[in-house]
Amino acid sequence: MSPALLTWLIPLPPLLAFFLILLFTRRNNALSHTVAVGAAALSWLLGMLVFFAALGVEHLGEQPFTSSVGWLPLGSSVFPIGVLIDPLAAVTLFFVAWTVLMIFIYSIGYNNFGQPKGEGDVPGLPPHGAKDHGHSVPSVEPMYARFFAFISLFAFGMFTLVVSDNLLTLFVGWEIMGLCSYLLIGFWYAKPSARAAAVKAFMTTRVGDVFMLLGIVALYAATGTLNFREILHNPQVLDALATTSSGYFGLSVAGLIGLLLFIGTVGKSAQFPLHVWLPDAMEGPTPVSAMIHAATMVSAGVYMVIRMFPLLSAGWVEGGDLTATMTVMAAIGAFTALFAATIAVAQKDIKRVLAYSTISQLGYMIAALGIGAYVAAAFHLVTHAFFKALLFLGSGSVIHGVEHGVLHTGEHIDPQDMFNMGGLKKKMPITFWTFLIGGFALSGFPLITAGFWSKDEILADAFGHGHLAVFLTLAIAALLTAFYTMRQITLTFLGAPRSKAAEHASETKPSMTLPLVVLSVFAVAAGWVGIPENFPVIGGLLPSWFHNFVSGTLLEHPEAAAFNILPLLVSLSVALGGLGLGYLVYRRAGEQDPLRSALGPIYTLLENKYYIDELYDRIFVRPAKAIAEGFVYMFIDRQVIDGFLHALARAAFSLGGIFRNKFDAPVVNGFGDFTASMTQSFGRALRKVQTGQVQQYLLFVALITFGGLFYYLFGILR
Amino acid sequence: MTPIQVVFLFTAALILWAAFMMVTRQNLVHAALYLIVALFGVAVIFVLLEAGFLAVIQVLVYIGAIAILMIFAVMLTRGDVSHESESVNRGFGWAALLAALFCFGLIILLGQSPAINTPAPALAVDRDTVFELGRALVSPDAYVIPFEVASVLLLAALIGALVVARPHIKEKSKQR
Amino acid sequence: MIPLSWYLTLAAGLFSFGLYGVLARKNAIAILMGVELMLNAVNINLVAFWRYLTSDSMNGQAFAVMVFAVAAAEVAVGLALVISVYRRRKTVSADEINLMKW
Amino acid sequence: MTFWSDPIGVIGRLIVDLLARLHLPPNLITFISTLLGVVIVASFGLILVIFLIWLERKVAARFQDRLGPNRAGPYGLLQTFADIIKLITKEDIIPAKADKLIFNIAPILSVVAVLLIWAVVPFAPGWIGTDLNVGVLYIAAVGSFGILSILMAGWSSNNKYALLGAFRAVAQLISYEVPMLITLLVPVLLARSMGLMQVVENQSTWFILFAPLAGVIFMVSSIAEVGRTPFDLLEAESEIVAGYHTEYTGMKFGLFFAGEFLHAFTVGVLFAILFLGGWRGPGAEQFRVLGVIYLMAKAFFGYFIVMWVRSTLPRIRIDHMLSFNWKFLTPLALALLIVTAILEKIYGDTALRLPVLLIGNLIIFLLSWVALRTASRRQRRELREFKKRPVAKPA
Repeated sequence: MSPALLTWLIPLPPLLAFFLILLFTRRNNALSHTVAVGAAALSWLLGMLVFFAALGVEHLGEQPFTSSVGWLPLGSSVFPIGVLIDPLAAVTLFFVAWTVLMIFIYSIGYNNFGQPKGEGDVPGLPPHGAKDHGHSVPSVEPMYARFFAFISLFAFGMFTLVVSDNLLTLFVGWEIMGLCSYLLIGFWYAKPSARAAAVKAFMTTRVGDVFMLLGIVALYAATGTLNFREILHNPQVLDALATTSSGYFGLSVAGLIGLLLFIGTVGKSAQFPLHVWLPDAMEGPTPVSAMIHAATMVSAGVYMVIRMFPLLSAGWVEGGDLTATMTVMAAIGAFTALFAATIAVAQKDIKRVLAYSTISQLGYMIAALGIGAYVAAAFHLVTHAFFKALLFLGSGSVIHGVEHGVLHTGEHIDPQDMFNMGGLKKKMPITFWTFLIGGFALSGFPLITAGFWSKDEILADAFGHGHLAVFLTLAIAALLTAFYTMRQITLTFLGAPRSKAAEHASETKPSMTLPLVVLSVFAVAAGWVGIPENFPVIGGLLPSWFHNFVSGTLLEHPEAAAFNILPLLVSLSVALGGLGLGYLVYRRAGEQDPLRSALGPIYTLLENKYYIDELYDRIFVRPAKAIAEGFVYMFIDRQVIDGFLHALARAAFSLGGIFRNKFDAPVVNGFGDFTASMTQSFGRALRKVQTGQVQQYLLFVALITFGGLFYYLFGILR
Repeated sequence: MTPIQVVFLFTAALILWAAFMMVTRQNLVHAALYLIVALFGVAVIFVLLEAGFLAVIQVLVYIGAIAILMIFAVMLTRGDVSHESESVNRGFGWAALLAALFCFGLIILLGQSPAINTPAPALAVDRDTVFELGRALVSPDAYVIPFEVASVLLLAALIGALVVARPHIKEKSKQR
Repeated sequence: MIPLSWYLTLAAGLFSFGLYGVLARKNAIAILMGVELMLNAVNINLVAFWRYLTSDSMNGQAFAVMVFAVAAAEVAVGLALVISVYRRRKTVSADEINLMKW
Repeated sequence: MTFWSDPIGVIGRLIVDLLARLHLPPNLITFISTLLGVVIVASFGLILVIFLIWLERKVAARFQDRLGPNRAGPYGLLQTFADIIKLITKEDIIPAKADKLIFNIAPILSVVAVLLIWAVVPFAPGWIGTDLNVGVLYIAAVGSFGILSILMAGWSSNNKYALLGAFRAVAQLISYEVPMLITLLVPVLLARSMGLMQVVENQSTWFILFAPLAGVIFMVSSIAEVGRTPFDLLEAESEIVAGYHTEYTGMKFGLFFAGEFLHAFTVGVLFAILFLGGWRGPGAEQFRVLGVIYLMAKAFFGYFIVMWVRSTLPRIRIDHMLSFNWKFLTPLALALLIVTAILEKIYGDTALRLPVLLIGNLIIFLLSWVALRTASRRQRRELREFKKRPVAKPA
């Protein structure tokens, strides 16, 4: 079977799994997760097949695997949908398949499969643990099967998005994931915070999606197609889009569309104005966080931008100055990177730290795209997916371990608060080492980790193309990244336990640690495919395969940034410096964060995330509520609409009365009664004939018939 | 006077005699048996008319099913006193008169028709009228619609008969 | 060779007997029998006409088959009616079954 | 040689010539020869009965581990003659209030009804009473005379048991005519003709191989038609003394008896003709006597099956009898007919015909089997629950 056809099949298994679980195997946990993981594995297998088939093709960018069918008849034409595997899609498929599979496996352990049912457990709340003869043990998730159903659907959405060859199906997958993130963040729907977070995530992303839909519509109106290759590999179209002015803010059509699409990404990938949902999304189970933040949703946003890069950057020649859209992207990306990093420094919750780091890393990618570092962005997308998934799963493992301790000791502490941890290195060695690798990758530990290469490439590009502002911001952000990463590691694993729960924490099951190990391998190795040729010493060892491969996606391949020692030094220094600083500061941290005293008010500011949530609450939420309550409901609905209706009713009623008395009663009824009485009298007269004797009737019939016969006879006889 | 004509006359006489007996007998079972005789005679007539298929169907449907059912019904309704009492109703004189009129009227009328003297064309020896009839009954340019309608009619009659003759639900529940 | 008129005469006679039976007999079943006779008379005519006038096509026989079907249906329903009437009113004589009168 | 290939034909021609010498009109000659044929066939059947009765007794005895008739003549062959003599010498009683005419006609009709069937039985190539092109229908039609005779007997003898027997008979025979007719159509479909001669001629491979299920249904329903055990409700000794022939004595009873036996054997013959290839067999084309022998052998095989069933199965309850027919046999036969028609239409002239039809039959069989099993299980369960229920409900 040709790779294109195989590609069609990739998204299907999770979807089937979703329906299977929901419809049939809901009652049976083992069966459910077997189905789900099996489906994920199948998709993974297909994905790998397609990926390696793609590797085999020379100039995949020119001849990608495509296949499409006519789907939606649009009067004159038919809207085709199909699959497209070009280098970008291939690499995305690669890491998506891997992370998804790992997360599925991880979920088994995370949801305490095989543990007894908790007495107090109710659907919609996290399992509280069960009494297992005497001491308490973790209890299985009450809605175990449902969880797998949801993440299966989620996976379906992501795969659809990755393999689709046009914006529409991409958007479909996109929205499916939006729905799933809603369902999964609100998975423990009995927790008010979870509910709120779910709604928040849905609404916030919706803002972005609306704009994105506008962008899609505009694009279709402008070009008459949504197929990637028809638009992006078609210089005439791009030029036309780039040159014609849209009439808004002096943007070109391409710029406008790009901006709209980009806003969609801002929502999905939680960039600065719309980033607020992501930290709250931590209310969901940890694998969900990993799904949403690492593998799928946020990556989806960036993936879309990368995918549409030629459109966004239409009218921009490499080395030339940026278009308005790109400037916006660069600004927002860079700002978000720094901004989120600063917040991350002051978070207590282990998962929230990662959430903000995710935001900032995504900022990196956006910024990279903004300055036209196409390959670097894609590269960072891949590496980041791996090590961030690793980190989330690791944090989940940590939380799990600590929860175990909490159950064991029975003291009531938040198992996600890093200041309740510490010294877990001995308790959970596998988690520690993998987490360490992930952390170093995130903070860009030189030479070995993947994060280093990708981040370095971004910095190098930024520097090489002379965007100094971006370069500096990102550098500082990188410093902070390294800092809070080390802070996290130190607080969590090193030093002495700060709580009895932490003392009694224990290593988690292999079903959770195995994915960690696998991902950690990628977190290191994924970087080696992207080492620039012109890097000193080890530059030549491995050819910079990634660059050549992915850059094939574009029409005119961007050449790698010229090597420059300065950004390298910078990134080296920030990474190592940040790490060292973090270690030094938090080496002996107690219950109290040493930074609090150092920074003072700024710290509280950071801790409260610049009060942005509160700000939004003031600006948007409350006014909206006020308007809804006071104006729309009290005035428009009650007064205007209802009043109108009531008036109408009264009028109709009176009119009816008039009709009834003036027309219906005298005329219609009179006629009806007359007819009735006539009929009655006739009937009274005629009923004598009805003797009820069948044969008498027959006799009449025969007589009449004979009459007819006789007529003819008469004619004959005469 | 060819033998075939003899056969015909004999059969016709048999039929009419049987019909007469049927309508005059008081004993319904006898009447039914005479009916059977008449029907059988009709079958013979069909044979004489070289409609063998119809003859067989005549025997199968009329004698095999209808007449038997008649007798069955007669036996089921045996408790009825009207078997012994007068078998004809008051208006039977009118009925007889009308019937006679009909008979003569029909004969005269038919006798007047020009086609009355056309001799029977000889059927081709190798002609399979059964096959043709089957084709006619199911070929769309002939009788497929009436055929289907007839089948629906039979189905309706079947169900209707069941519903009508079935003891009422109340009685059933009483039996339980 | 038998002339067509013989058949028609036979049919007419049979028909009249059937008519008499239908009109005169008291017993509902007897009436049904009469109906059967009439139908048979019709059949004889149909087949005779087929044989003598339109023997190249199959119309006459097809009609006869239809008549068979109708007759079967008629008997089934008729007898069912008779029996159910008998169940309720313990009689099958047609002039005692006169519920449908003024 | 020519004589041995077609003895009857030769003799027939001989007789015709002989009559022609007497200067008789040709109509009369054909009439006489036909009459002769009728007499021969009829007496063949009736004489066969004598042997059949003996055979039946012997076989039944074997089944019941007895010896059976062994006194009169070698192997008790003359036993039947003794019985006939007994029957003839018996007093012929007619009940007082009986309806004489009908009472006397009924037994004759019962035998005639069976003998009429033999008019269309193809004994060998060319040896057939009359080759009706609607032979199969004819069989069914004359079968209805048998019903009539039973009804007449039961009604005319003015005896409650007899009448009950007649009712049962009519109910059973009319019901089982339906599946029998439907299954009769299966060989007709396969042979593409309703004439029995063509059925046999087009039966180069036995139809039992094409439609075993049809064969089975035909066998069952015709056993019911004959009224043999397990379907002998019309003369259930234990319930209604002897059913419709309670009041019959002497040779009239004998006629009923003979009619039943002959009918049973006729069933065997029909089975042989419709499903076992009739007179077909090696060399039947040249030596027609062989054909007759083959036919008889197959017929006896069928008859043996009838006897086997009879001495194996007990009598079934009347409601079971009816529901078995209407709820199982008839739908099954219908389904079989439809499937056969479709498959025959599609694969009729291909080499796949045999396997496809066979497989179709098997599938239908399996489906019905499953249906039966589930139904019976449900019944059993209901029975159990019924047992659980208290017999008398407290007021």
